[in-house]
Amino acid sequence: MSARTFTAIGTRPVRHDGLDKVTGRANFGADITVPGMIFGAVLRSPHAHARLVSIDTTAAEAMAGVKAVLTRDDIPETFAKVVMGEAGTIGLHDMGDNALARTKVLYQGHAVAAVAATSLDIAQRAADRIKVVYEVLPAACTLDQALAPNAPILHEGLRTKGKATSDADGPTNVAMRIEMRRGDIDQGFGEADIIVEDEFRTPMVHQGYIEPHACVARYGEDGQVVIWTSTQGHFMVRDSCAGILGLDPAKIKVVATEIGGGFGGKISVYLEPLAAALSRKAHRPVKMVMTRGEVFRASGPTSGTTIRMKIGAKRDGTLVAASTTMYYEAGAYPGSPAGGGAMCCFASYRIPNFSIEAYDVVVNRPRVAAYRAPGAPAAAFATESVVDEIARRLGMDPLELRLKNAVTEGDRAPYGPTYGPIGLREVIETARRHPHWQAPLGPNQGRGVACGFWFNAGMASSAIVILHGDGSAAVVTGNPDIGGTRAAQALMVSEELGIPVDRIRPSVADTDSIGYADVTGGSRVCYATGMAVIQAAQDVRDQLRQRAATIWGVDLSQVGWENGQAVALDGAPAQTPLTLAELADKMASTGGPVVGRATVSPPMAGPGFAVNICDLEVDKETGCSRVVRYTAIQDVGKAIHPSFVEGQMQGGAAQGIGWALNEEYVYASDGTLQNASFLDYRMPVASDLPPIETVLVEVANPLHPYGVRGVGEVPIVPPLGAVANALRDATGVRFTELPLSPPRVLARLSKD
Amino acid sequence: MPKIHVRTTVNGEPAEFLCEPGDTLLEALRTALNLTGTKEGCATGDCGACSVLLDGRLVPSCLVLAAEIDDRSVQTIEGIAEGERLHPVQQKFLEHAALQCGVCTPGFIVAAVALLRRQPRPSERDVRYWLAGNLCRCTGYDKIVRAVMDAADQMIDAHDTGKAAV
Amino acid sequence: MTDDVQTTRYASPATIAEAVGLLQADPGAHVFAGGTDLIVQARAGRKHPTAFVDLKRIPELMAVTVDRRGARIGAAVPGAVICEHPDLRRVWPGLVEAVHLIGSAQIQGRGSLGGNLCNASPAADTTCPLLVNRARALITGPEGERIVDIDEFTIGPGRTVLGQGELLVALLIPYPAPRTSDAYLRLIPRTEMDIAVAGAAVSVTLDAAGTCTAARVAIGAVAPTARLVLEAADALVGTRLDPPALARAAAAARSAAQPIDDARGTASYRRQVVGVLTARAAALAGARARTAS
Amino acid sequence: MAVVYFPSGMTRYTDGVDQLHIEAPRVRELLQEVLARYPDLAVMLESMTVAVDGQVYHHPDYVPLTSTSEVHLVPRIAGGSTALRS
Repeated sequence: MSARTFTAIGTRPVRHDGLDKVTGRANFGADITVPGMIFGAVLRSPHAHARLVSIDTTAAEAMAGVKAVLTRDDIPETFAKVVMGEAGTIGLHDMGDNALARTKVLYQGHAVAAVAATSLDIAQRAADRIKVVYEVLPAACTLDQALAPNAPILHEGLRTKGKATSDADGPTNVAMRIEMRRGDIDQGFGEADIIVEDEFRTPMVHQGYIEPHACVARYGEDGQVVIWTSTQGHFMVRDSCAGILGLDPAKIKVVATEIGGGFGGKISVYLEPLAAALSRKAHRPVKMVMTRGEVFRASGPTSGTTIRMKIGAKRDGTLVAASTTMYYEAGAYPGSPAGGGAMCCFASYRIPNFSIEAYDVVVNRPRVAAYRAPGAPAAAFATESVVDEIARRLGMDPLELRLKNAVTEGDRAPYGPTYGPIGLREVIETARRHPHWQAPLGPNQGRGVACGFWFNAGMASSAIVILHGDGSAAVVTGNPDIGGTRAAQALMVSEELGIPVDRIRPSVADTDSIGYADVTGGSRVCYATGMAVIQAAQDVRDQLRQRAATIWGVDLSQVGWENGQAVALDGAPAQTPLTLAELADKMASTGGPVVGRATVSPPMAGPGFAVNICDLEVDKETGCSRVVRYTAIQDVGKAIHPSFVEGQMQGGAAQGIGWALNEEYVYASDGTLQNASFLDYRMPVASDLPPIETVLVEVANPLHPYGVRGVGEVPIVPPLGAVANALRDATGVRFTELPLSPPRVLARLSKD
Repeated sequence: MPKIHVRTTVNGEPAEFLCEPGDTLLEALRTALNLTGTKEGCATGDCGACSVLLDGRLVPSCLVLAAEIDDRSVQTIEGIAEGERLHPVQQKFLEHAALQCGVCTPGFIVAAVALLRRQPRPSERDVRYWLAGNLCRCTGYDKIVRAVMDAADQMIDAHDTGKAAV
Repeated sequence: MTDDVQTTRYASPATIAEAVGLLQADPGAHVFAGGTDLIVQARAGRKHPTAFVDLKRIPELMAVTVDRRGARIGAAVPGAVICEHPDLRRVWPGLVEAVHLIGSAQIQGRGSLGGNLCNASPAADTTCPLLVNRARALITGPEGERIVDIDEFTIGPGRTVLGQGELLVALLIPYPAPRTSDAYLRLIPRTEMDIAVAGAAVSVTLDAAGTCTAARVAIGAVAPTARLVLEAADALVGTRLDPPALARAAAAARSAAQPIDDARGTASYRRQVVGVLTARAAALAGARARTAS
Repeated sequence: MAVVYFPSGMTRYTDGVDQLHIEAPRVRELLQEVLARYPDLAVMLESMTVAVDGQVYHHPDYVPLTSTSEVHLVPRIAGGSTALRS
């Protein structure tokens, strides 16, 4: 990758969709209204685990204004499959059962029935009149309960995939066991001068997007369905709804509205199948919007975890052996990110001997969904805490020890393949030189560091670049844009064709208007969709070269392209170059409109690494801690729009800090969620955080024409460890359970 | 129960609508008046996405009854810009990339405009504590605070040099 | 939200008499000013008001006056107005601090001192400062007006002394003696937007030499209602608010607390922290009293 | 002959073999050969994907192999859901 100089890439234009967002004109899921629209509400289970004995909807159906009532009888059981982001092809049976319970309710908030009525108020009151007879069952709400001998079993037919030969067969709550080994850990730990081992626990937390799930579905008389929805992947919504409802996908069109945050939580369907089914019964379009309480109880969370971590090192800081046993809550159905955690936990370090066991465990809590680098934050919290403890006990600079063991190009990743060019060493060296690392600390303050890794997905994307006669262009893709990828795509088209960025209109098209696109997730949109956009722009360029060849009457091979103009290559008769504008103006006469198109399905992008430095001030009399300084340093390959790369790093750091300090699902013993509101689910507010300094390191990723790596998910991986290590530095006490809430911190400090 | 007939002023223009006694101002704005720029994030006054100015005072419109605004005046995000001219806070949010998904942006802009009207020279701490009632999950608040501080500076400069201050 | 049998009404009486008449005629009616508690509870189905009685058009409930005798704060006055009132800020900084802590800038644009008091949450931020400042509640109803000390106003979680048809008109706070000031501190995990896990208000009066001649201490969120702690006050009187005195006041506050475990904090944590807050609030009130005119 | 590495969790189904040289033009044929030799691997393969020469593929079936290709079997990232290879 020669150090290429760019013209548009790396600049910071105002994002094209910004004006609508700062004036309130942007349309999110709940902003859509359609003629004849009525409103849907969901009846949800009050019990964490119960058999659905009977559902009597007569009282609800009798209410004035009620147009349709939906129960399990209205939705066929399905065993269809759909491609679902990084999870690859997954079965829809569980997602369908989660959308509307069939035989059992598996968590408080599990959908049992739905009503559509002429007003939301009537729909809600009608839902309350549905009489459901539950046979309440004992619940397994925590990992310990689910793993205990003769624990209540959520799925009778479930057997552990990848079961160790020694494990018993028969009903279990362990859906999957993943094992990864290398070398000989007994020999490795034998050589170690120091071994640190601890058990780490992280709570179930939520992505916390400010926009609740919302959609409108219109089931037409001719079986044609249109769904407007806030989602990270409207092609996935189309296929999932078709599979769950037993409809022909060719009859479904999905329009992606602006999305008010997702972070992985909007990569599955909750309301869309219900709205479509209600619309079919009511013969009216149906709008459904979750309340904030429903968002917490019935969507999105990521796994709470219990991770035992043991690492051995030589006196000089060389890591020689590591072993870990990891348990991830899957929620009501198999599918926790135990695999992601297993693959990430040692991804930053060269460890010759390791053993990893990871378990995917179902519990009577909401079905887990992806949350930004799924599985990695909890795993890194354990690894980075133990590595930090080793450095402390060896009296070594924590960055020094990490640099000594940091993986580099040619090392074999714990999950198998060797690393290509990666930037972990550059990132750690940048951290050591950063003024924050040398800055003095105040009283009751501590400093912590941690590394973070994520794979960054590839997957399938499509792009179209339309050239207008006036020389302006439009770029169209199928990936909903949360963090500014439309602006990045415009920059790429500008870089390739020399059109000013503000004369390029980026947009996200519906499932009828653009080629297939995998979900927006896995930090893939700038990488993979960007690759398609670049190729589509190059397609326009090559078509314009052909148009110049036509005008000059020469062969295409004799026409080149330099800084926005078709040029006659040497060997061809000399010609004054034809600018893009001139060629665009002559489009009609040289062959008609020019539309560039490209589709890609690249392998995984180059991995991204980061190091975070956190200064924490602790009030030792109350246990309250405040982040007083925070620096995030990350290898981003090539920053297309630096402001939005910084935004990903700052947003991920804030989510990680919240996860470390105050966020948790608080359950009562009967399996009911106690803090399903933004008042008591304590996400960081503006006054909780300092400015978050960002440093963008650019180690080019050879797999992308501009060197781009995915940047969206790495930022949330280091903060849990960085904050915990800072608290250790400030108090002298190693805390191994998150969140590091004031009651937990004070209880431990006053014990010593 | 007959609906309530409300006559009010929204963004400087007379407006009237019918509402139920229990309807909130947020619901009236988004349905009766079709002004969907004000967003609902929680409906319990904890996220700030529904912030509006009621007789010039910053309030959560999800905790105001629609019936209350009879002959009072409401300013929403749709009324912050003046025709083609964006308010400096709106302009700085764009320049600083102080928004990503944008669902919290209307609430932040209305809250920031309210702050700068009562405190033209806020410190960073003032800005962060005033905006603590507006939740954002995408940005980590950094660029939002910078955008508001920059808007304050620009408005002071404009005021000092006699240009039309907003 | 509303039960379809009783349909809700909205009323905004212009006079106290009209309001009292409405309440007497309809036992299911609920008065509100900011509505930041009532509207949330009604939408969640925890309350089923048959009528929302908006008090904000009644002048007496929206007025704030401060004179030699003290302050009269209308029950419906929004927190933001209280926080901007120069005299209230100067004379009762602790009370203004508590009002300023309730929720966000948005919430303070709506939520009222009277509403916070009548919602009677064990963790209410305004009850403690009102207690230490000897505030009294001016109540009116079918039988006319009566005045009640604040420590008799709240009976238990969500319950006050107000009878059927009665409403809170204003808070009456006596003008403090010279060299008197107050402070309110609370423990919340974040820096804003939380319900108090524990709270403590202290008012102290100093003599010219800086010795504490009078004190009142109240603790919140650690018992069914906020409560005065006489032993804590006694620990301060006669001292220069030195560390040992503050420690004794803290210990007294801890032993007077009867905290519970809940989603927001453990009982042992609340007990330990309410002592820390008492000591710190006393020190802050003392510092303010030394400079109070 | 491409070489395929089996992660430790799979060697129990491959009689302890942790790597295998196989002549195959593409990943599809390589996996067919692997399954022919070790049918019990079918269940495990469902939730795995394939890396060839350091590149982890989401849809590996038609990735070409050379005589020096290194093939690793890798767990899918977002959780071990019960995905059936389509």
